Amino acid sequence: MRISVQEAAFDLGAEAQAFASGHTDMGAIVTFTGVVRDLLGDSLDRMVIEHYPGMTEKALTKIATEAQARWHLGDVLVIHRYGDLRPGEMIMMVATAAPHRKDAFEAAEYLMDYLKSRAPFWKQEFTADGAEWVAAKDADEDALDRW
Amino acid sequence: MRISVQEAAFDLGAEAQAFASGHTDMGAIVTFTGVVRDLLGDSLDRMVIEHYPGMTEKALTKIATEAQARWHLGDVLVIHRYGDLRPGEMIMMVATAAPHRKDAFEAAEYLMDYLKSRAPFWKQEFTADGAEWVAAKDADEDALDRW
Amino acid sequence: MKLDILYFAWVRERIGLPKEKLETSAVTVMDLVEELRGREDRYALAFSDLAALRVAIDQELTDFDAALGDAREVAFFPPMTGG
Amino acid sequence: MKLDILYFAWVRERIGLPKEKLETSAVTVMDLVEELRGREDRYALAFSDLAALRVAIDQELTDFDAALGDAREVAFFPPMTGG
Repeated sequence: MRISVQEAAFDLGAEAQAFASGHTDMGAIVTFTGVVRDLLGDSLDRMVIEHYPGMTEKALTKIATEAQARWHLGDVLVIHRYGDLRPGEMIMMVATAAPHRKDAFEAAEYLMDYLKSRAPFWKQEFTADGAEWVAAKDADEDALDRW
Repeated sequence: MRISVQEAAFDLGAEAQAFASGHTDMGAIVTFTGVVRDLLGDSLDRMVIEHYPGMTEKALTKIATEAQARWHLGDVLVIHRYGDLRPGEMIMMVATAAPHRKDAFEAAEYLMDYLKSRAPFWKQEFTADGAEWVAAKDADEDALDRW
Repeated sequence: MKLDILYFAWVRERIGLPKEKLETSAVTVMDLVEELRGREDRYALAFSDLAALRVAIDQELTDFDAALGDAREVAFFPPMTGG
Repeated sequence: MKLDILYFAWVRERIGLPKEKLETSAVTVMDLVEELRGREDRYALAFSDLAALRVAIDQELTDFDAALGDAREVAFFPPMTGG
């Protein structure tokens, strides 16, 4: 398991390749990548992600550990950025390796669902109109009922 | 949409990075990669994948088109190899880009479920004991009932 | 009607060739299967259990009771194992 | 009991600081909230709607009726928006 909370950008290609190459005994590799949407005509200038140093790493480790307990997984990777991000930049990624695809998919969805509303990150969007904290979605809270 | 049926190896890192970089207006990118399992002590020497040139491309295009009709997707990528593969080599990958993670995940799972039993590929495993065609799994056929 | 008949995976191995041309008056896939079964033991063996076989007409999956219509290519193969 | 109190996101902005030390005899999180509410308007405002807030004791999510026990760090913040 690798958990990285970092300000620096990450290289999806290099991370995905390294993760997969490290688990050739696993038949299925799933990755999820979250991107700051770069919409034509959108006024989003930048996104700032705040987090709770110390608790963030603990919360992510707990979520990943729970995923490993629930599914038959070879490994889990979670990378989440904080600080300033521009539209089009990657915010975070998770990767799961499993002998079978169902486990790899479900564990990745589980990680994402919990990461959305149980890891202490807060997004703020800066537009021409000023700054606004992104509101948590009921759908994200409801998504946890699945597990 | 890009569909590639190829004998050559592909570079997961480069493909994932290129796919994500091409869709910065999408918030969610999911990839699935299938690997020839390289198990310690396993006698698998190599896997040979046979396919039906012409029909393969049509079947994959049909599956990807159906995914795009069912979910709100920005794009779909499917790469599937044929020919000789060694343990640890990547067999195939799919990638989906969507505004929301649920669409990206579900579409990727749909692609995989259909690709398993509706695209004309046949795997043969070579071990010290000889060659054996991989049998289709009932679970893979049953997986289609979900959709 | 002149057809290309294609065989894949163990069907190809049992019959011993990947492709052949056939002049036939078969109306359905099943008629064609019966005709092939009657040819030689290796065909009878390959087509002994249809539940273990799949068929495509002109590169589209179909059923054994499908009409051949103006088909140009019929393929027989085991259940697919992609992914 | 001496506590580090942490605020994040708009809670931090409303209160005007990210962290403060507090000497308190509060038994539960709710006691602590009442004590903070009584301090100044900016605290009363930040804590006006507890349904919009989350709390962690020593970096573990908990409820407002939780006992502080021998907590060293209590954090208040809005619902999380990671991913």
